[in-house]
Amino acid sequence: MALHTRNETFENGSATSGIPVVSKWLEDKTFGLGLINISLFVILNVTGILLMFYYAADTDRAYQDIKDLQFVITFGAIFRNMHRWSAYAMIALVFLHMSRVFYMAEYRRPRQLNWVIGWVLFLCTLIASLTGYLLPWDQKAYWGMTIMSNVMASAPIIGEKLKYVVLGGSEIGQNALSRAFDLHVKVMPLIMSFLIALHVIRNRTDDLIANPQMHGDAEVSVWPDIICRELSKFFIILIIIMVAAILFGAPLEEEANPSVTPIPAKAPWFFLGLQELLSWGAPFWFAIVIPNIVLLFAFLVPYIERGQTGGGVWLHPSRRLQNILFTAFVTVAIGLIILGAFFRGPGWRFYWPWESWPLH
Amino acid sequence: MTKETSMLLRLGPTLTLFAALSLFFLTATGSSIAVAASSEERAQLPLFEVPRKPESTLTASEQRGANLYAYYCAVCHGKNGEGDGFNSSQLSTPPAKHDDATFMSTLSDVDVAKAIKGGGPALGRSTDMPPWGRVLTDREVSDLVAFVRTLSKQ
Amino acid sequence: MSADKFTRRNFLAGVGWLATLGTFGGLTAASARYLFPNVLYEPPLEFKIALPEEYPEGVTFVAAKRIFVIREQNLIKIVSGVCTHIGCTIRWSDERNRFECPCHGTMFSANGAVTAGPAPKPLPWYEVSLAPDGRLLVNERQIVPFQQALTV
Amino acid sequence: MSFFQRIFPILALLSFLLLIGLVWKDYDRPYLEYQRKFKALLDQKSTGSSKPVEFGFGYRQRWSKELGRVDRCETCHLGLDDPRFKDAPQPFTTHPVIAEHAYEKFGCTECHGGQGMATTVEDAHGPTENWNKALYHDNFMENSCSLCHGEYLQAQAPVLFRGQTMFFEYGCRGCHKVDGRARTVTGPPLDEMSKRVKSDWLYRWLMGPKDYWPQTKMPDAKFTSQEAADVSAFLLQGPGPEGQAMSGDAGPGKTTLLESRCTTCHTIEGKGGKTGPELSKVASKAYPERLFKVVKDPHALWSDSKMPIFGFADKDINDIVTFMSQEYMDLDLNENEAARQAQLVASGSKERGKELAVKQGCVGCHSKIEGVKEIGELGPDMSTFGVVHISLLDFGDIKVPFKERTVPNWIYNKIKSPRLFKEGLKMPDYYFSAEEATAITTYTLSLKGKEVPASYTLPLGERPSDYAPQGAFGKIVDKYRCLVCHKINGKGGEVANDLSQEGSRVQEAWIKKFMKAPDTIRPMLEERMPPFKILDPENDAIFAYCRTTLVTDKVEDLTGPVDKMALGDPQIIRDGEKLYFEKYGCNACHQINQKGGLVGPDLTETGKRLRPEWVVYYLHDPKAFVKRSVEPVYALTDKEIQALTAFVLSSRSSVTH
Repeated sequence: MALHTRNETFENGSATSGIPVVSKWLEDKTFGLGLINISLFVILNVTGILLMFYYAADTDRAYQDIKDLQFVITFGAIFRNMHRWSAYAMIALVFLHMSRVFYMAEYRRPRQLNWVIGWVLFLCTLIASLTGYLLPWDQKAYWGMTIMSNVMASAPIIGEKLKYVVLGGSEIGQNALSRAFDLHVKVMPLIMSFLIALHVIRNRTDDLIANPQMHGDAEVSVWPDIICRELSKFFIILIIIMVAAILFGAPLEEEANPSVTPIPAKAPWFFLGLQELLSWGAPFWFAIVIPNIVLLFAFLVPYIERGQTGGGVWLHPSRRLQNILFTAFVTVAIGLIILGAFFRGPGWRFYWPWESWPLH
Repeated sequence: MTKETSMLLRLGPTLTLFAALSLFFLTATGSSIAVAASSEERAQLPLFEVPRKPESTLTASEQRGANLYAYYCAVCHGKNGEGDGFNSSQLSTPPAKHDDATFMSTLSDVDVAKAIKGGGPALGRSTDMPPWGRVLTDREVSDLVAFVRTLSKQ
Repeated sequence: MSADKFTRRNFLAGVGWLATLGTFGGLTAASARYLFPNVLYEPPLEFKIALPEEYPEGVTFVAAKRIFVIREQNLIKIVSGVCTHIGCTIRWSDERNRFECPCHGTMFSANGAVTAGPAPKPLPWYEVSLAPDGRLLVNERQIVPFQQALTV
Repeated sequence: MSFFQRIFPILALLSFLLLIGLVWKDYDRPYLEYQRKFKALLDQKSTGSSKPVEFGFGYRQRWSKELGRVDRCETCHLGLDDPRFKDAPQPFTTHPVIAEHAYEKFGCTECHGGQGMATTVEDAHGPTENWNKALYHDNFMENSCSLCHGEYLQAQAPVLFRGQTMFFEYGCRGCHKVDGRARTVTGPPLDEMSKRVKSDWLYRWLMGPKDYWPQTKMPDAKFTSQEAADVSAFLLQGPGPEGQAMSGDAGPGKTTLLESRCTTCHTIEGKGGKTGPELSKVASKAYPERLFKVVKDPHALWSDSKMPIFGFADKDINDIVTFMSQEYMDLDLNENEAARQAQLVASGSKERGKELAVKQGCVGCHSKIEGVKEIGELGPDMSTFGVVHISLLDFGDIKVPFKERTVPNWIYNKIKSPRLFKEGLKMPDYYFSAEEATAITTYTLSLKGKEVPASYTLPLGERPSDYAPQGAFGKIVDKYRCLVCHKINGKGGEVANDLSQEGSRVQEAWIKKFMKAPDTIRPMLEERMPPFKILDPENDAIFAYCRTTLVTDKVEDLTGPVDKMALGDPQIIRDGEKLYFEKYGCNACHQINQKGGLVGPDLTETGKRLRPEWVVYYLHDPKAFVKRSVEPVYALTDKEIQALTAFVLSSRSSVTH
């Protein structure tokens, strides 16, 4: 059995002759991010199912259950750590995967639909992470979710209704926890499994290789080459996640307590950029209009861009404008998160990370 | 130059940036945890006091005994068991000196408890020592015995 | 390619596959161990009741724990107060000198054996000992023959 | 052979090794080491016992569904209920009061704090980042007692009780709200200050109240000298003293003053009580006109004053005040310095003084400050301060190691040194000692604002009584402030004896004579009861109230049987004498005619003082009335009681009247 695929060993560089690239090291590298993300999804599902055995989405019990996992259940803390770090890694790596696709201009026809599916998958990852964030029912969860629900409520016309339906009430309580749990363990995994399958199938049908010069390279057999390669990638990510799980405990603060507000209350880190943006001006513009324009633009990139050159090549010089624009977007997105995470204190005022915050 | 070194060289700036960033965040998080100020800083600031356990060589039982002793016994036997309580001068038989190690060694714990519970007559001594057996519980008596023993130990 | 290179390659591959098997096997085993809880949110099976002196001669029912404390002079025995049929709480009858189940009429003799009714098994007798603080320590995990008693 | 085929075995092997590391990390939990140590200790302690030692490794937990509490402390604290581990090192030490506490029901952390769910030393005991409630320091441990037992635990939790008492005595409640406790204004009203005190004294007082009167409860607001002058100027606006100058006779004044036993409450020249202010320097403080008013009717000036109305004639008061004005001057006071201080006050700014008085919260303790609104609680609400979150407490610029950054430590330091954490804080300094600060901290921590289910409560100790006598007797008690020293039905002071059963105890003639000319009954005590000018109708009312209300049926029921006892029979008296001196050695503690011990009351002339029924009742059970009486309990037979009563009642004074 043979499968038409790219040859990874590219040692003599002959295949790249004639293509100007920025870095020889980067040329044609995909870093296997797609498969790594699938690996993470698998790890998340397995550990998630295990965690469910001890978790009850009940405001009286949830926190206690997490403490049990942390302190008395054999491998409980390890599985929870793995789940948490895999989730965080997945957000980052899906984003990297998407960046890689953009920098290699692989979203173009006929792969434009897969680009959109990929973006939806990224949003799904965020939603799954956000709903999972609430489940431990600690202060971090409660107040992170409070911020997020207030961001939602700032949308015009539908904002309050949206918050009401997402929380299943006017404040975060049992309904919000039940909803987050259902979304996290049933709805999101189902949708994501479906979309990932679609994403992979489209990947095969939409002509795997964007660089026309790559076609016709050596054939690689599934056994043992591809199996080894994919398993290796899986092991790499498993090793990273296990090391993280051994070395770093997943955060768990005090039990959710509506009467003690952490100052300042911060959104989950992956939404901190949005919270930071929100602090700049009217919520309507900064939390709704700007992010949605960016999102819309991202979805429509394959339909807007008219260029034909540079497909399948990193940072092709003919795409300088696109790359600069995209890099600016990435920098701003990450910069906002860093700003929100490390430079914001009480009243969302600016503080250097080494400054101590006044209390009141 | 081999391929690997050239690759490393090209990666150099990225690595440096990464290292600088990690250093930055490490120091940043480190500074948020307050540690003991240096001695010069401390001299200028008013002192934050950490509550200390009152220093007592007595065990809990002996301490309870000490309180009882001060209340019931010290009027005759004296605060430190020297037999010089304010009432001792009025007594025909001088009260026992609990700080006298030689004397106390002639009495077993059972004897001391007997004397407390039954008074002087229980050991064939003066009625000046009244019986406390109906006033004190058994635990209080054993606390007292424990404390009385400490008086002749110094 | 020489023969011994082949062997080394095979050997490496073998190690790889063995380690893969080990990893997945180990993770499965860890997951299986994980499913056994280390603490229970249930009333403990080993618990203390009152001091022996507080139980009079004869049969005393400890409602909170659904057990009977039986005292014969200085001997103390503990028997379950749960009918082995469908788990009703049984009663002791002094006049008839037997345990009676109100649900389906099972009768247990004073030594716990079924004398009438649908119950399939005799009443279990539990191990009892003295805790360091002097109270009775009942261990429901340990079933003992009815002759065995604690001497106090 | 491709790159991945080459590294795949390495990666797989690495994963496998990591898995082993992961299993090892999970297995290697710190509690196991403690359990191993405990097992070794248990084996050692059980050598010689026939029973095999059973010890199961694993977690131990106490779960209270009702309280929502899970405590795993016993996973390591294994010797908790085993008396054999009394002297074992922690974590195995026997709990000192485990027998009294059904901890199976409520676990450990309800009282001790800490994180019950945790199974590592750091997480369980704290302080940690993510658990507010660190284990309570031993010093503050008693705060939890009130959760189930109430806060009036004088005997059981003395530190908590002391803190509770101090909290209200020192007027903390004036500024800090505590749910369920009425606000009390503890200081004197500050009206007509200009008619009362001299300006240089007020200045010195504000600069350091404790310098003038070390026992005062007034805290130090730490005014600068300008601020003290401003506040004095503000308080002293208004006309000076009115009325004519004193023209009494110092000689008789001195006699009256000494006879009136003022030192029972006031310190004079280093001797005396601490209930009222020190008197030897009073003339440098107050104007004579004011002193006259105070002695005549202190209640008219301050309704909460503890000073009784003695009922002196105006002439006597004139004499006393004249004497005080001449003798009770502050001899250390430098006149030039006093003049300078008075000048400073005269030039002080009233406006700034008012601002300071408002900011400083003088109204927390003082009423009737001219022009300042009495707005009640100025400080934070204390109702749930015992469970306050650490993030709400400002440590200011004080560098405190993380391990010491706990709520109790903050409260302790705040009380001990109120302006420690920041410049410009308002709370004044009470100069509390470490013990006092510990007591108040303990009380503050006990204010958790939560209640445990009723089945967990077991109120101990006595609630303060709300006894308040009415009618004629009520007026007398109020006039003479009897309850400052005496206790009746649980209300009142500890200085003198409890009067709740006085009517059953003493005879009519004696009580009436005593009220006119009180003398002491206990040989060791100085005469303390002041000789009030009791009027005859008052005396009748006192006795009537005693005989009708301050009685106990237990004594009254004995009247019949005691009447039948032949208490005058010389043979019985002789039997009693023998019992008194020989069998029971009562003379070891009691005196008759100057012979005998000094511990108990003098029994000379008991027959004229006590009612026979009372003596019988008391000999039956000395603890029935005074629980902590130092009287030993003998198992006296009825016959012995009869004889002893007869003898004691027969004792006559050898001094001929």
